[in-house]
Amino acid sequence: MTSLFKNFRFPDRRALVICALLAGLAAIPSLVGGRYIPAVFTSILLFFILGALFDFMLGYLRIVNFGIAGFLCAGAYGSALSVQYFHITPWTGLLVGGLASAVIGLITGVLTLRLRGIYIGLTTLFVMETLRFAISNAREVTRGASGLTVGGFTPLFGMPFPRSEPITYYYIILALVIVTYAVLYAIVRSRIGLVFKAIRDDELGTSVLGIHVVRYKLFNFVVASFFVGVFGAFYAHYIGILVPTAEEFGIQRTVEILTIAYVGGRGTLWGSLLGALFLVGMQEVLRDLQEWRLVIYGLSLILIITVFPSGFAGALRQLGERFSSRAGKGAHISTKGDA
Amino acid sequence: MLLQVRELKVGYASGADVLRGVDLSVGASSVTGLIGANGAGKSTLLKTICGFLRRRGGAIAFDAADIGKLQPSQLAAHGIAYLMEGHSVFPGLTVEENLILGTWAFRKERARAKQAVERAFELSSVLRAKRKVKAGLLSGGQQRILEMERLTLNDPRLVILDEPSLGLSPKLVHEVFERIAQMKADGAGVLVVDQSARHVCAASDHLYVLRLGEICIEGPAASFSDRIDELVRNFI
Amino acid sequence: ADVIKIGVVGPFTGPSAKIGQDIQNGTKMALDDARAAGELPLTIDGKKADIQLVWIDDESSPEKAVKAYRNAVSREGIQMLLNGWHGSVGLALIDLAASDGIISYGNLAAPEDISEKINAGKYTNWFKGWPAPKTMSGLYVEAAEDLIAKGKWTPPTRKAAVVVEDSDWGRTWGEAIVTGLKAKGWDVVAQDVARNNELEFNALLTRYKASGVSLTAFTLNAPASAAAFVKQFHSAGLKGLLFADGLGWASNWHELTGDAANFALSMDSPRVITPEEKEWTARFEKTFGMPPVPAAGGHAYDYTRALIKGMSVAGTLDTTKLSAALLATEHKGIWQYYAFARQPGDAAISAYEVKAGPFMKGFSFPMVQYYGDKAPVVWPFEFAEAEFKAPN
Amino acid sequence: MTALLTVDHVNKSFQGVRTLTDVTFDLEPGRILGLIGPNGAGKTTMFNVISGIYSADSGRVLLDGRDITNRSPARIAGYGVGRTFQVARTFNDMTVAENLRVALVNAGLSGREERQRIAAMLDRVGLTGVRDLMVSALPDGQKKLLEAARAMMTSPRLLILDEPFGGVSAEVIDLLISIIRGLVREGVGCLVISHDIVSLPRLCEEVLVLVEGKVMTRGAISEIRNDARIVDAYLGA
Amino acid sequence: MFTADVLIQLTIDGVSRGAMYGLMGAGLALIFGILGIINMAHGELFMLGAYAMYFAAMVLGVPAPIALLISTALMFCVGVAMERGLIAPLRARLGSRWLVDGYVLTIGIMVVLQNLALIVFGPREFGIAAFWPGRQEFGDVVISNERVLILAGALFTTGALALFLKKTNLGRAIRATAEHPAAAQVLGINIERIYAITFGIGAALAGAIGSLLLSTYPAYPTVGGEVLLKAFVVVIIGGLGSVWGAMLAGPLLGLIEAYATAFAPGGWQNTITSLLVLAVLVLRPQGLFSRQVTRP
Ligand SMILES: Nc1ncnc2c1ncn2[C@@H]1O[C@H](COP(=O)(O)OP(=O)(O)OP(=O)(O)O)[C@@H](O)[C@H]1O
Ligand SMILES: Nc1ncnc2c1ncn2[C@@H]1O[C@H](COP(=O)(O)OP(=O)(O)OP(=O)(O)O)[C@@H](O)[C@H]1O
Ligand SMILES: CC(C)C[C@H](N)C(=O)O
Ligand SMILES: [Mg+2]
Ligand SMILES: [Mg+2]
Repeated sequence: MTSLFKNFRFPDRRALVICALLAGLAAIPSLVGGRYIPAVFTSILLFFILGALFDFMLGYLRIVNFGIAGFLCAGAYGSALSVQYFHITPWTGLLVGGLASAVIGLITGVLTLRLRGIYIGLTTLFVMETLRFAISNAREVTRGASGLTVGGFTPLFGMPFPRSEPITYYYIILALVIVTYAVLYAIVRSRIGLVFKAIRDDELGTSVLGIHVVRYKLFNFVVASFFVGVFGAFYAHYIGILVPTAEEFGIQRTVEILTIAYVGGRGTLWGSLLGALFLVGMQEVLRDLQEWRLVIYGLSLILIITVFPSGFAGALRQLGERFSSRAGKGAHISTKGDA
Repeated sequence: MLLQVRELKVGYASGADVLRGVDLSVGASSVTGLIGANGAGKSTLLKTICGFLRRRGGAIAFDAADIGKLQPSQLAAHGIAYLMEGHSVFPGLTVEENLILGTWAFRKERARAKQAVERAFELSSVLRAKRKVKAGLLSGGQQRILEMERLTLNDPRLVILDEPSLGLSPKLVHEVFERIAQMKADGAGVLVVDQSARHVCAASDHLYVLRLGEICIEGPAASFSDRIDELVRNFI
Repeated sequence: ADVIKIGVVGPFTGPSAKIGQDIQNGTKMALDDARAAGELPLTIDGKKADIQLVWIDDESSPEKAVKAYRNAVSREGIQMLLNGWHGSVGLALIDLAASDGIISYGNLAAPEDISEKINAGKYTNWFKGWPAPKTMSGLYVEAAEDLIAKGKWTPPTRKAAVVVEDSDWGRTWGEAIVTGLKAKGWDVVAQDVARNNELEFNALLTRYKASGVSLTAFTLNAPASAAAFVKQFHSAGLKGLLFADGLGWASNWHELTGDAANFALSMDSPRVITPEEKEWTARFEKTFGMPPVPAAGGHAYDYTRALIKGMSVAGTLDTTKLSAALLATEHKGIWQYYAFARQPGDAAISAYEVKAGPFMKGFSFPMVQYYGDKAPVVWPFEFAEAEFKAPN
Repeated sequence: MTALLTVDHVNKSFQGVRTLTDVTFDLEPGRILGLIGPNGAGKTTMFNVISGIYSADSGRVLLDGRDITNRSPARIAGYGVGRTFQVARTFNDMTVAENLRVALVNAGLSGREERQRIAAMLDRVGLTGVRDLMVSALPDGQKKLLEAARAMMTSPRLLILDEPFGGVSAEVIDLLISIIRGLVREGVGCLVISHDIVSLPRLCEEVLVLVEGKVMTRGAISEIRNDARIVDAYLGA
Repeated sequence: MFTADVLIQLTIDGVSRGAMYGLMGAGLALIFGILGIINMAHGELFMLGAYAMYFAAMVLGVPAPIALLISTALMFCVGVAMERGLIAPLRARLGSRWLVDGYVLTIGIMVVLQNLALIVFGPREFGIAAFWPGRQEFGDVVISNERVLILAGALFTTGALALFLKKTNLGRAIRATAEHPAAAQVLGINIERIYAITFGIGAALAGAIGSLLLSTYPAYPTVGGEVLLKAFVVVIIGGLGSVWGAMLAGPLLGLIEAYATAFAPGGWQNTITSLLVLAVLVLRPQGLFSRQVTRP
């Protein structure tokens, strides 16, 4: 597959903008300090990257992965349990969590290969539920609904990561997000990404060109599962308690992620950053309003999607297009852009 | 004139017009042909007449009334039938159900609707054999036949056809053009777009040639019949 | 005057919002009452100080709880935590609170894990407001045996079935009651776990019926679930006794079950028995327009009053001193008698856990029997308001 | 010389209705065979069987003597069968150039070679002017052209085209014919379904006539025009 | 232990709970099939129906059958209003590409309705003991009158819906709109109206079930989440967008649940139920009851 990456040119404009944004993100919590802002930004980054991973499947292959929280769960428990029983470090746990999730992704993928995008995604809903119920029942191992307490990250190169200092965790997730994003970005900008888009457009039309559609789908799915698992592992060591409830690892969490991906904009990866900033941020800003907060949250979802039907990213792009067409550039229609 | 199009301007992207001021008219009891190369804007013109696209300028009149703001769903009530480009059967409905829906505009007159459907089955042996089959499973040409039959059920006054012969065997192409002649004989106005310039020319009373969004040649079809090859070579 | 900011934890929105709102209302009511009684403002370090509440909405999710907690600590500057409901949220907060040096008082999170953590010796700041489930659910078995011994009920078989909800509470409750039943020679033919908020129990009940069960016990947190179970138990025509733990958390249980609840027994909440309780309940309903769930609103009220009392005794916010004062302060609340254990075994499985004990001598619930729209106490016999009625 | 494509006693039915009955024919490399027949005769079904979209009930399909019956469409394409569809299946959310790029994914070319190949193909089919246009904005005729170009991009040894002339204007038909002829000269075998009995003879001399799922005859177009059965079933009076 | 009686009892239980899943699913499938969105607010329509029923029957004292009609009609209007007011504008803006974005819109509606209900009605459960207390006994097999009522209601509604879609002009038009909106328009079908009516029917179905089930599923703000998940499952098993599929998959899911609950070892019922559903999906990937209608 190496040749598949051939057409990839790295420092293009978009990538630079993203880097700048991330650098800015790195700065804010350190400048503001305290424990609250870093905690909120940790959430923002977590939901951003989960949104981007969701979009990696949705925007490129039309797989609406309703089971994404299940992969998060696999990663979280995968890491937490191996730290507990095999005494690996949480850092290795990140990898183990990723692999645990990737294996489940692989099995799910192989089982659902023949399905169309939306079915794969919906099937994962049951993978998620099966996993959640199984964890809940295997109490001897997982402590089930009583909750598994998980230790924090161990010191690395002499740097401690006390959970009481969220900023340290913020830096961990920032690093993870940058790596993950770079990988996703490289993939979607390469030939593989092109094939993804072709499959999204017309599966049969792609396969008669000699392209093994299923392999690409599987690749996409397993890569996404792996990273979701990594962040699940991060989540486990960050939050310190795992419970297999729907709010944590079930449909509710999936809906949160899905919303961020859609509000950000499909097929853009980076759109989720805007989605997470806005939606997570708004929840915090409106905290004092109590139950009205969620009403406003819901209303703004309705509003956003009515005003910017293709998400924040779509709106920005349209703005950009209007700008460039006013500048006299090509006036033809682009119904859809890419990364 | 049944249909009159004046100075019509239409486009998709902002700033770029696909039709750049088209004039065209269709009379009752006559066949009007429209030919042109791929991308000339033929389908765009028909889509605009039928309300699927909004014009940027000009006028469309049907029976001397402005129909520029027509919704596609009002076509049938006006007595306009439209064969869309591409396939337009309802794939999951049976052939029969597809035909029944062709009578939607007069669905309240049950007897008439029923009769119209039965007549269609009498006319077409292909459809009769596939009566209870889902339309999506028909072959490409069979779907075209179904579309043609469905279209004529409510005795339209204006028939707009986008490539009716597409995918039909020569024999059936022949039948389609006979059908067009029949509609004309029944008093309808027909506007037909087709790649088969020869057939269009032979069937039409009046011919338009569209080129890059403008009508470049127009005239009684008879005046072209001997130089159709030349026409095609030069303008299409 | 200074203000002391106290963060009140609870599921104020989301699936357990009823509980959350009761906690909120109970806490507010306690503050008003304390003010009326002159207990507020407090005198802290010689200065007058009033209490201001900051709501920490956990939305039933530890992740949300952590953000809300961080917000409350960093932005609002809370100095203490009060109340709380979910075990998982309690577990997520206990470490954070410990490292921030913040005292959490009266959190109702029940898990044994919390008790164990405290026993491990690190958490002198966590005042656990609900005894571990096993301390509580064992009493059901005791009650059943008592009834049998007194000849008030003769079970046709010694077969029992237990259904619990899928939470820490449910699981540990179930384990405790099953152990208790087995110890008394019962044959526990079924031990099932229902989804949270499950409303369909007919299939389970069919199985129980076929295996000739004469004692069925459940704990279901959601009122709708508990009511559905009770009704389906009734219409399936099962014989024998029903322990309906959780039905008491539905303030309007009779509206939901009608007479299908007849004969069922609960020992899940404080009951409106004493005049103070009656007065309190009436006042709550008048103020907030809905009947309280004493297990949430009542306890939240009591713990708030107890905290105020402890703070005024301590006269300081210094964590060590305040913690010691709170541990020393005993409080006769409206609903319970509250005292925290100094060491495990002391009527609690860990230190800093509220001590279980008989009515108004510790944290305990009487057993009530539903009949018509009444639920009089039937056990312990010394507090019985009505005679136990054996189901047919 | 062995045949490039051999279709050997292929049968296919849908819900009990026979669509292909004992279809047998072969095609040598460097030859073009037209496939004609009434609507619903089973031409497209035949293509779908060859390219692995439908599985045959019985019978075999051989490519260069290798049995490819019922392999997956991607495998069959990998063996060197390129195809188009009756209704073009272009990637409408991509640009014209990207459509062609997808076809080169398996070729393992460098970025530069790839760009050259795409440019050459665009030039050959006359789509250079719209190379960066979204395909959804192309008129139907050009979509068919693009689809054919895309199929040719995979360098197939057997090219099967379903109604390549349907809805395509005269000029483009001429272009298509010359491109296909060029490929065939290089040794590619080609199977073409078309109802266009004006253009078809300009592409090939020989046709296979399929009627009601059976091969009726195979022969030169000029002979077929005089076959009464075919006139009756297909050509019309 | 598992005598014929037990099996009959379990079957009755499975079918009767499944009938309700099926109807919820049918509404969801109808909306998905025709409008192309998965209506994440479907559970909230159920919830509103339940509140409407409660207030009509218990507060206003309207007799139950009439209250049922009132709440159904009301929910039809709510559905139409929702479609016109919120969904149609989005569709108008996005044209044919709007479908996928419907999620966020309906999630927004879901969040708003859920929390408005919390604010307006409070968190408590509004429920009733039974519309029709008592039970029927056939030997050891018992079925509560409530269940008889629900089963009858579900059967009737299923039949009526099936006939409506299959045999009436409007029903055919609804199906046609799903398959080719532009062609439907050309034949004179006002698809905007069809969309609104379809959504209305879906909402009315959800509302009717919410009303009918009030005695088991009391009205409270988050009750919708429970039902949505079941409806979702049913729609998937039945084949996305297939109304018939959903109506058959409902009882199937009910049976799976009932039998799994009865036979699986304690605690593992949920795991086994979701594994079975997974198996169904893997074995019949297009959903159990959908048939192919397009071809290359
Ligand atoms: N959806 C669209 N978006 C943007 N541009 C379009 C769209 N559809 C058509 N066009 C442009 O409009 C022009 C006219 O297209 P139209 O489909 O009307 O041509 P036509 O004459 O019908 O061609 P054909 O014979 O191939 O059917 C084309 O150049 C095409 O690029
Ligand atoms: N998937 C399918 N299911 C059921 N019937 C099918 C299917 N595919 C094809 N058929 C039937 O097989 C017959 C042959 O169809 P096919 O598409 O091969 O015809 P064709 O020769 O290509 O016709 P045309 O020239 O009209 O495209 C038709 O009657 C069609 O209804
Ligand atoms: C019933 C309640 C006591 C539940 C308990 N607070 C828990 O979730 O652990
Ligand atoms: Mg056209
Ligand atoms: Mg064909």
